[in-house]
Amino acid sequence: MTGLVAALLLLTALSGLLVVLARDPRRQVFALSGNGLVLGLLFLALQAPDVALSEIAVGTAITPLLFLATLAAIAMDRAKR
Amino acid sequence: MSALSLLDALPWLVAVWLFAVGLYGIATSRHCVHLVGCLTVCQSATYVLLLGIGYVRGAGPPVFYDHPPGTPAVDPVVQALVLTDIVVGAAVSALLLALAIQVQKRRGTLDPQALRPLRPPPSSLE
Amino acid sequence: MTPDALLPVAVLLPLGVATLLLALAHWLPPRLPKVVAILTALAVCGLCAFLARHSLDGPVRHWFAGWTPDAAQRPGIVLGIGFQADPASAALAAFCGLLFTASFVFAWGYFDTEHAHFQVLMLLFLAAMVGFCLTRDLFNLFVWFELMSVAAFALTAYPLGRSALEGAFTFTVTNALASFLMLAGTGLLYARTGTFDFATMGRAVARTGSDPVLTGGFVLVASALLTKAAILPFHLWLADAHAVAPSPVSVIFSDAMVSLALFGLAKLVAQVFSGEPQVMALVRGLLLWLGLATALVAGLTAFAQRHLKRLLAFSTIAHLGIMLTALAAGTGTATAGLLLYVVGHGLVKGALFMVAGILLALRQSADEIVLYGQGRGLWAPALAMGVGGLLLGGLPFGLMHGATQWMDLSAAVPAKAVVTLASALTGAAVLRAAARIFLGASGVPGPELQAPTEREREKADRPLWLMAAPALVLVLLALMPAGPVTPFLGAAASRLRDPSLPPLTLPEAEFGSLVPLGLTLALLALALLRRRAVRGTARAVTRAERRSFGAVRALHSGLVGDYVTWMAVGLALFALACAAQAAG
Amino acid sequence: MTPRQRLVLLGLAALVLMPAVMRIALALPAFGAPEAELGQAMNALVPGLRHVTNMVAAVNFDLRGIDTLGEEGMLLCAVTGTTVLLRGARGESGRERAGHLPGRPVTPRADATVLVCRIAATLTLLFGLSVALHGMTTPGGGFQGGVIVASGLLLLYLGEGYEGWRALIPPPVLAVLEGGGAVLFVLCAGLPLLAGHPALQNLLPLGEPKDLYSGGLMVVVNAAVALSVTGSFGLLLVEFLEETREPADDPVPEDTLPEDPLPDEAER
Repeated sequence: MTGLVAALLLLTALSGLLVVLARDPRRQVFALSGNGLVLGLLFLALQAPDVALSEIAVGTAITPLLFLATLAAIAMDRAKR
Repeated sequence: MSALSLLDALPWLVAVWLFAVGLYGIATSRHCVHLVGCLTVCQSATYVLLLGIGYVRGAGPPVFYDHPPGTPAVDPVVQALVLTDIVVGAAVSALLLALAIQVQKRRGTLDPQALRPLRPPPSSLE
Repeated sequence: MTPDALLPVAVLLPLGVATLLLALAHWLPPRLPKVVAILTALAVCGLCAFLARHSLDGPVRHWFAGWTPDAAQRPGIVLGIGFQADPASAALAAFCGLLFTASFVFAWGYFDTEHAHFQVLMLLFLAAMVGFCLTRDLFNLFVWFELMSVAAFALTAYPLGRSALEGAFTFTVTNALASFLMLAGTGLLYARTGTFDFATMGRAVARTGSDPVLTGGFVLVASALLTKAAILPFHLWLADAHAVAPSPVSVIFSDAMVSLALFGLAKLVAQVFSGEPQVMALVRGLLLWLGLATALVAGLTAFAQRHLKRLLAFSTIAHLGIMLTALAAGTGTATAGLLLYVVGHGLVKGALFMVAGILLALRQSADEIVLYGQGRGLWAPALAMGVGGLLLGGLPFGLMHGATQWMDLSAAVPAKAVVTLASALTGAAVLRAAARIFLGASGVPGPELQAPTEREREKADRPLWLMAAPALVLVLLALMPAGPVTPFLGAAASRLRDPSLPPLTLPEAEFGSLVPLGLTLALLALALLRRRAVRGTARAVTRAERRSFGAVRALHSGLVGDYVTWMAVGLALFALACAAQAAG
Repeated sequence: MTPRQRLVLLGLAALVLMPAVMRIALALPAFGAPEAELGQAMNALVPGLRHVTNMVAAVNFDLRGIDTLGEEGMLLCAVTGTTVLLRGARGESGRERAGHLPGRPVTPRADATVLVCRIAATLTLLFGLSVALHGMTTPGGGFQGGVIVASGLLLLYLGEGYEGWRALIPPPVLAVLEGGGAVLFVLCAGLPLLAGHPALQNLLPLGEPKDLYSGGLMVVVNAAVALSVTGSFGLLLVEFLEETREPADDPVPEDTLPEDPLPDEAER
């Protein structure tokens, strides 16, 4: 196994852990975005450019954006109460 | 077991680790949105596993644009499986987030420890 | 067109209609989607029945885009995806079509929202079920499994009530986890066998024999299917989801979705894993125990419920446990019994959920204590519920009875006793609720008094006869004798394993014993004759009873964190069973 | 269960599962040396049979096209469910009138913002289109391209504001894209049946490898997926952003997006 793949695998393990440990959802969004980026790089190293493109578009852009919008909607509802 | 075989098993162990960590997060989460984030971690475990299964040492991507057909390439099947699943996974996360927004509007809380269907919240007990 | 060419139409038709409705929803008159949905479900039902009839002469196969197994011209390499209709699979797909038709009729007017969203979701749900029945490719099975799940998630949350949202959240999280497990298991099996096609994979598995990767793959796929089929300890999500989903959707959930998962497992075991000794040992051992435990726990819990839909949901879990025991037995007769039981139970449960829906619409509650005596005059639902309860409790008549006889043939005596007790408990629970609601029969409530419940209602904008007619039709179908379908079931049971096997000769169904029915009626009497505990001993008994039911209730806490923890425990159980096999 | 009991149970389960996981991990084919031959057989056969260079696209749109159709169905379900959930509470009609509430303050946007958003949106749309179109030859395709185009639509929304955006893209357009793409896919699967061929049979001329048009029917399926994914993700993003827009006051979505002053410390 090449060192690059091993390093990215370990980095993925770490960034997944960070997503779980970021208990404040607003901070978690950034961890999630980072996790998506790391996964995308890992997929690139695993010779899967199609999957990497998909993961980077979805994992680093769309999903975190949906999370942010959700948190904003929740904050608005809390402000009303 | 030798250190070498453990290194060969690294992707599988990382996949298990991601699933276990995500499960731990779901079990202990105190915020529904955080819980959805943990669920995506569990899902990424399956991607790592599948792409690891298809990886061939020293081979290129299964796209024969720059290399002619016949050059060693990794398994395209697992990549196709993962590719579609990523898109669907995002849509399911969106569904869960929409549920979370509505739960917040109806209940005013997003603590999974307080969400129990058919059991009225303590305040409204007769 | 030949049957081979019609095979994909069974899936493409509902998919196409659903997508067309979605694209045109903005301009369609509101009634049209409803009519189209009913017609589509009927067409799927007829088409699958036709396929089932034809598959008696030999399996009907279709290879998508013409990628037949010899397209690669290498043995063991299947490039494409195949559909295959054996009699059992096609008949179950037809059964799904029938249930969807009934449910669409029942829901007429209930979902008068704009844009036909309900019909779109339901038709995609139907396409997923038919695809799940007909495919012979493991990853394709996963795709339909996941499509079923996603459609179910969306439909559960449809009423947007507090409980519906919370139930849908729990449902989505647990079942999404299950689908990850299934994907991982599929990956493991692919890593070892290099194929997704059932038959090819079965040959590869038989060549390999016992192997940790194969066993691991099986455990992951099985635990996903057992989660969907609500088997202890993966079952916890079901009661919450089925109780809160809109009644027409609960009908589909309880009748078809969950038992289809069990059917999928039976098919996988028969076609893929029958050559793997360790997996077969797991099936015969652990799955039997899990089935019995599920039947007993869920039967007891059903007896201690007051919310009608929740009661029915637990009864579904109990009957799924019973079906799992037949799957674990694995003999041809037991498989025939399992197939018939899926249909018989589905018909009864569908009718009962419709009755619950009628009460929610007309009497604004689904709580048997709130509804006490409120159902007087509603004779049609009363009839459906009474007969349904008797059928669940072991009335020696009808489809479920025939199925039980075949399943019993290969069961040990203790297992039979547990199964009888569980079905009697569920039958008695339904009859007790019916007696309270429709007859105003008295009796002090026992442990059910403390069960979860909620004030809720469903829209009452359709006439009683329109809601009651499908329920009565389903009950009538369930009352049919098993005799005429016996030869078909013999062929279905043997060809589920291998399409080239000759049909099985099943013993004629006979008038069985009255013991199960007697037990049901005894339990019913116990519930209805209960009086307030005055004396010391009676109080002590009541207290002990409440405490023990309290433990069961604590297990079904409704908290998503608990549920995923129990899923992990379920996986650990499989690991323990494997280790025990290796040691013993 | 108390959280503590839950952790104990989870830990016990993990302890029991650990040896089983290790056995499976060591029994699996070593990383980088897979045993499964299916993928290699495809790499060897498909370029010649289908005249495409991207094997992943070939698997998705031809060899295992029916899987992709199922996944498409899932996407539609999830998006429809989300729409029901979010609109159900907001009310569909209210949403459509929201842009014309009388007496609503219209916050003028800085010209620079609008310009930057317009340029970025155009570039993103073009990039997405290119990714989608070159799916048969280079990494990319309908799924990725669709997602990128949808985020381009989002940039338009941020730049133009709600009313401008609605003028560009009336409400049913995204739903029609979503459903229409899927209908096209179903037609690709179903029409060959009428001609007496298997479903999804690739009957169109295959074209030359490395050409924009290569792979025959795959090009159509790819376009169908691109349309459907664009519509689905466009709808998702818009519905979520609608949630963050106060109908009564400030209509500018990006003001409410990044900062939400109420984190949940209060609850813990």
